[in-house]
Amino acid sequence: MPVDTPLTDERIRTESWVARLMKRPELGSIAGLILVTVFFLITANSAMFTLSGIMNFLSPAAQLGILAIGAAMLMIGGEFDLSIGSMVAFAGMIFGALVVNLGLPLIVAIPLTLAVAALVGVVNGQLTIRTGLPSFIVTLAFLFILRGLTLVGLKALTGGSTQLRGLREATAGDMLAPFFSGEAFKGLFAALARSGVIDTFPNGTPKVPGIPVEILWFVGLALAATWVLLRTPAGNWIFASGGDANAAANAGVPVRKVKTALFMVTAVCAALLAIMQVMDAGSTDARRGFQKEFEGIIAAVIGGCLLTGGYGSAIGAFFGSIIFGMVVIGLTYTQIDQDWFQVFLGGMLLLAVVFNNAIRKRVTGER
Amino acid sequence: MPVDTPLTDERIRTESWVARLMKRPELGSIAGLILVTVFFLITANSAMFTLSGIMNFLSPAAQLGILAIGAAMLMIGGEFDLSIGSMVAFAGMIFGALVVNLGLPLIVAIPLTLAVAALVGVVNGQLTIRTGLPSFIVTLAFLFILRGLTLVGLKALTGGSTQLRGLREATAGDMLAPFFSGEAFKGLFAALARSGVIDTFPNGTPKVPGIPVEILWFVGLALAATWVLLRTPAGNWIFASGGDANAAANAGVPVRKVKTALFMVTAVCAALLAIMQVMDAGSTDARRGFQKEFEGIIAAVIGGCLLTGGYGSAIGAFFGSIIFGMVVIGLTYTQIDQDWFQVFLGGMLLLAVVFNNAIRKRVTGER
Amino acid sequence: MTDAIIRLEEIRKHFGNVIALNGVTFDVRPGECHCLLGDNGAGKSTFIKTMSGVLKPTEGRILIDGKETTFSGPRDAQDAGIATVFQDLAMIPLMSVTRNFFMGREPTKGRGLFKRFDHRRANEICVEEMRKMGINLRGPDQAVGTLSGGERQTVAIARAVHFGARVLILDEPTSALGVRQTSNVLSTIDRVRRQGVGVVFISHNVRHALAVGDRFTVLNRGQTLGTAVRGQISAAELQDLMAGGQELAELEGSLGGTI
Amino acid sequence: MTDAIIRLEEIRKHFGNVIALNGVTFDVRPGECHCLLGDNGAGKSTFIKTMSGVLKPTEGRILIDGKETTFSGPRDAQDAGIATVFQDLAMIPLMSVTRNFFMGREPTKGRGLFKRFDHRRANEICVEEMRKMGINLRGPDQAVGTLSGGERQTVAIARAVHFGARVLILDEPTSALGVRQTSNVLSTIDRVRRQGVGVVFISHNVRHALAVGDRFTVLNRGQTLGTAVRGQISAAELQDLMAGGQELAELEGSLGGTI
Amino acid sequence: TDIVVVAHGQANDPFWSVVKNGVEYAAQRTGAHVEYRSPETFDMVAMSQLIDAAVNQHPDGLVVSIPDADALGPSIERAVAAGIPVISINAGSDVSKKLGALLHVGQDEKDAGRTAGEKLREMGGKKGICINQEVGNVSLDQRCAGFAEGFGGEAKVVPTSSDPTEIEAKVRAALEADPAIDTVMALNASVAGEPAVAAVKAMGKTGSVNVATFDLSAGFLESVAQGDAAFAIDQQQFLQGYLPVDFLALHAEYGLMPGGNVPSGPNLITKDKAAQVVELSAKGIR
Ligand SMILES: Nc1ncnc2c1ncn2[C@@H]1O[C@H](COP(=O)(O)OP(=O)(O)OP(=O)(O)O)[C@@H](O)[C@H]1O
Ligand SMILES: Nc1ncnc2c1ncn2[C@@H]1O[C@H](COP(=O)(O)OP(=O)(O)OP(=O)(O)O)[C@@H](O)[C@H]1O
Ligand SMILES: [Mg+2]
Ligand SMILES: [Mg+2]
Repeated sequence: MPVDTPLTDERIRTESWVARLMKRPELGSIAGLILVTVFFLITANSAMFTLSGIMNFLSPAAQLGILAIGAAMLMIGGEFDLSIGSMVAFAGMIFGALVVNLGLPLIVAIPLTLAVAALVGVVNGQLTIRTGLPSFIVTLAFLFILRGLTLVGLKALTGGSTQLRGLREATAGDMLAPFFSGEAFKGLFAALARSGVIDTFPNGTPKVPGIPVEILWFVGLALAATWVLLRTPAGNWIFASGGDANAAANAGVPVRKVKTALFMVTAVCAALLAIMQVMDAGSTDARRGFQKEFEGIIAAVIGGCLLTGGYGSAIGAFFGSIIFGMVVIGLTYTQIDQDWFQVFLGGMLLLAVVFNNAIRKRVTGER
Repeated sequence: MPVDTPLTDERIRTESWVARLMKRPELGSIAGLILVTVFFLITANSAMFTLSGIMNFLSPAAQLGILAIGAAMLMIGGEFDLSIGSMVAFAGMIFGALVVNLGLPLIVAIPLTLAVAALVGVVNGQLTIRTGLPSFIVTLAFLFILRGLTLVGLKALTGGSTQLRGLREATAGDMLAPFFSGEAFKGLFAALARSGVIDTFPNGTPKVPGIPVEILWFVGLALAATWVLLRTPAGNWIFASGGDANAAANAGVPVRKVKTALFMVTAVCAALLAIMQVMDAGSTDARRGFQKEFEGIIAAVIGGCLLTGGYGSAIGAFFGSIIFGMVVIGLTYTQIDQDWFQVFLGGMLLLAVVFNNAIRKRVTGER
Repeated sequence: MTDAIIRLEEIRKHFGNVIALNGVTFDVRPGECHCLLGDNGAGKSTFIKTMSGVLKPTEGRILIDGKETTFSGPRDAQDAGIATVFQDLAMIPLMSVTRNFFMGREPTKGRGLFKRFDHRRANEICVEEMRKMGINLRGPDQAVGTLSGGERQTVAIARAVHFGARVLILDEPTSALGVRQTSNVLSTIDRVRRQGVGVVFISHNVRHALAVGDRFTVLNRGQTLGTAVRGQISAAELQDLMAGGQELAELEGSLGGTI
Repeated sequence: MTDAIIRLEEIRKHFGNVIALNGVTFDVRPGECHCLLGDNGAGKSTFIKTMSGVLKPTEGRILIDGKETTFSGPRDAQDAGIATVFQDLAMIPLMSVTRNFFMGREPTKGRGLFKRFDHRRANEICVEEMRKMGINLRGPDQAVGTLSGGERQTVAIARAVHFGARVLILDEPTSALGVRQTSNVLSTIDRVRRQGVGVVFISHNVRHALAVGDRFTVLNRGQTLGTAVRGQISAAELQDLMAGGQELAELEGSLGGTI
Repeated sequence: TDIVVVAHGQANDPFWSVVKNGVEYAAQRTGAHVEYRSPETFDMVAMSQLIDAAVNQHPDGLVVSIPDADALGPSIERAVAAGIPVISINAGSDVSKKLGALLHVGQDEKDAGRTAGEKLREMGGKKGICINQEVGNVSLDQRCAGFAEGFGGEAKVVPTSSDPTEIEAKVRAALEADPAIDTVMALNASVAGEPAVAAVKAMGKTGSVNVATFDLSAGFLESVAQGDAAFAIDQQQFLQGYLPVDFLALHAEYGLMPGGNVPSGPNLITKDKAAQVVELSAKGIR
């Protein structure tokens, strides 16, 4: 009974591979990245694109990116989390308390910190889902609450200071420490330095001792998130929940579970960043992560995520973070008067998104 | 040929007037306001609800509200403006330059300042519409750009300082000054003080010299915005543009014009606030209005505006601003330690919105 | 041919790599009901979106009263006297029925600063027009999002008819309608046509099309298959054309020929 | 009566002050096609949303295989073997056809950490099922938002049929479909029914209903008017019932009795 | 006795949390009931409203910081008119008397910056950068301006956010882009000072680039003790919290009040003194 219809279709024009690539939300943001890179290649001091210069702007970009990838997944799932910036400070405080005040080893302290963060994620998620309020307002409340609790907690832990220290000492010998702080591939870089491939200081140590671990985490997370989004059923549920929560629920997607899980992932990403920052700095204070929630969302949006949910990608957030990190740090390498920093930042952001949007439209032939 | 159908409908249950009232987006937020008031009546120093105490929290509420009403209208129209906080600083700088550096009278300086703000609004609007980018990212760029320009401008105007002073002197005798700074109904209040109806200082002047003009502007704007939204064709277009820009355009609503006009209104509201603040404070600096964009959006959302557009009200933003202003200032009147301020602020916000949401649901019988 | 109100010639429309229309010519004369028929995905909606200014054709000419025009938006088409009921209805779910009904063309009263949306009159007109279509609204301030599928479609039709000027385009207006509402819509088409308005009627239902149509144009895979005049074509022939000439599933017999 | 797969008794549903259902009783037996008919706004969609777990009834009982149950969400109903095509289709416009087709029930390959969405198989199944319904997809990764109205409806139907278990609910499935697609859907209903699945079929088209229905229940203003068995009722009677007994518009004659 | 402190720095700002600790210590010692209030960001309009709120409660004493005399003046004058004794702290030594405050406890930001600048020039600095993590905050801008004045040579402002990672990267970028830079002035020890030390260290320039900071943090002091950083400028802000409360409590009880301003700084903490201060700093007293 199935009726035969022709298999080829005269109504499809052939499409170049460039067009096909640029249609993907992952890749549109590359245009912006290229633009920004070209800009700095022209205007900035050549030190910016040496190995150490690249590491120097990739490191903050990676830290932002760890947040942005979580934020992007949540945005695709149709929700926001404005509390991730405060979560960086809060998780840092919890982690500090566990390591310094309770003296726990990392193998216990890290999972515990992440668990606490996940719990806050669950609270955010459940409140959003059960009250039906927009997540914007719910997580905004937690932006304040977590930031406030951090201050109170830090003062209680230190007996009056807003800074908790001694983390470097407390974690120094821990075998897990190299995974969360410092640089990776030190041996390789030392060898490269010896053979003269990379620059060294006068005393023979390489200028770049290795790849900062946050960059590896950043890349790893971007790949993992992309895998989940594009290659697993869970990814399909995330897109569906963000695209139309009602329709998704009607079709049998466990929307509530998906959203709660996403809130957990976002919070855990923030906590992971906190752990790395705290171990690197050796201290934490009440102002960590200030306004990082917005930078995370900015990076995700530069990377092509829609604020309305249901569309976006982790790779986009990846490039978005690099664009943002590059613009923020890059100006310091130029001759431009630093008072113009914010004008420049705003202008570059606008240019990058407009450019990548225009390119995508042109390529996909939308009108 | 028209077929007769019965005019009464057995399928409608009667509905109490409370239910009908609470269904309106304007009025849902009243529940939250009552909750917050009751909270402070119990916990705060009785000075909070004296005449001078009420003026004291209404004044920041009114200042926030002037922004929030603009932001609410724009949100109903389906867009955001994140640049209004920076616009407060920018317009303040422009106004300061006109009044102090150029010595213009208010009758010229005020329209000029508002015109500059409107122009920025047009740029925001046109960029959003023409590029098809989310207004979030476009106005975010202007958040940075305007803030940066303010810094550069102030330094240029003052020869290196980030603070411009001398506005009070420059505007002192101007006949327009009383409309934008100080208090209204001074005579009335002085008379009331003399007859002992309101409290006085030891020297006999009334504790509250009058109603701060920003409160009058606030009320006036709320009424005007409500009129426009509910009683004019333009209001219908705003709701339609925000509800579904495509459908609205297909039905013949001039969506682009509506949105551009809304961006202008929002920017002008911010500039109006800037003028009042600057004249009251007598000075302006590069950090004025910092983060006010978020407070404005918060107030609008507390007041029932949907972030997705197409739903909300100016009166809701009115009450939302009062709730927010009351919570921020209210803490000063309680015994709660400042360290807990943010926890408290977040908790109260959450409570207020959850409560008013729950009440509305209960009353309207949604499941 | 010169008496056509609107005439579209050799319209082509591409979406990226998809070719939705590949040369379609179509016209509407005053006082006729011109049915546009075709399989799913044939390009009917795309075509009438071009006609009502929502989409810009990739190629092709649009003539109004013989003069070439371009529409830069739906408002241009409306100004030229074209009223449209879109397949997706162009309704705002969060807004009330009345506000949707008058969206973009609100009746006002008062003048100057006091010029305002005349809610009372708008409500009356809206309730009245809906009653004419056989729907008795509970209240004109009910949100469109809470209406049933058919009620929503009726609002869209009533709106277009109320404001309809020279050409009325209806994209599958009867698809979600009940028996009574359908019969009302068909008789409305008939009435409107007799007033000299040109009607473009899209439907999958051959019986509906034959009941009111004067001419029948069939689209197939983005191209015109041809135009027939009323009386020259039987229901069965039309049905065959619409299905693209391919044989129908076996159940057909039991359906008695025309679905 | 005990052989009903699902039975709903005296269902009432209020939305705020609107009474949408006011005591409806309905059941579906294996291997039958039970048509639910009624005017616009009669409450058909609301009723089947109750049946598929989307809405909680304000009052009333739901029995599955004679045992009382409550659905806390659509997933519960799905687990009980109820597949539904909603009138608003429950599709995500931004997602591809395949992703929509398998939404919530993705085929996987690999295991453990490497368990993944089997895109290739999903695409194949999706294209194949659509072909069976008479739609030849350009590409399974086309976004649903760019499909035509009828193509979209076909995706929803093909999905429900593919995953359909014991009860298949179709809310106006044929409303946007072309002749060929309609005939395919009707014959699909027939085929599915013969496999012992209970089908609930909502339509405004009397001819479609009569072609496949075994029993016919008519809703009017939130209440059941009665149930008729195939053969006991003529097309004209059914049409009368559906229109709520009110006289039809004058055009009726020219439509030949049944619209 | 009720005393209210309204300051322009937030409770979670490391500097101001020490002031607040001083306030609390004085409250505990004198038995006075003291409230510390501050706006959420550097916001003069909000601060004047907080002063108004305090005046409404008619406390026995009011302590305020005055970073912007124009904006805060009317509110302070209103307090004085209401008969509330006012002491100003931290910023505003120049206008304190004029607005009717009894005395001022604090250090002039610009003077402190100048002192630091002079010291850094003495240490051989020729080209410096001033890291401003909150551009537009008038107090911070004055610190940079003072530094530029005292330093004499070229002194550029580098605006940053308050994120330590970003600050570290920006300091590195500045040093890489211009190898002639030999001096880094930070305006906040933990947020900017410590990352600046780390940046200099990562570039292998410890010793050849002098890093100094305003205010104290334990971590920075350790660097000073180890010789990785030059010095920190202490204004003993604990005193700015402690003294006014103590004075006002005594004033309320016995009508006592010192006759003049109390300069609490500036006070350079260099290598020899740093080690002693670390512990106190870690407890939020210095
Ligand atoms: N924005 C778009 N991008 C890509 N393809 C599109 C877009 N809009 C429509 N199409 C394709 O163009 C073809 C024609 O669509 P159209 O909606 O005009 O069909 P139709 O004749 O109205 O069908 P139906 O009877 O099912 O409503 C469809 O195959 C559809 O997939
Ligand atoms: N969420 C809601 N809030 C208020 N009223 C509602 C809501 N949903 C449905 N209704 C009302 O309930 C009635 C029944 O709607 P329903 O969608 O079930 O009708 P239907 O029989 O499916 O009609 P159609 O054939 O037009 O699709 C309608 O009059 C509608 O206005
Ligand atoms: Mg169509
Ligand atoms: Mg229905």
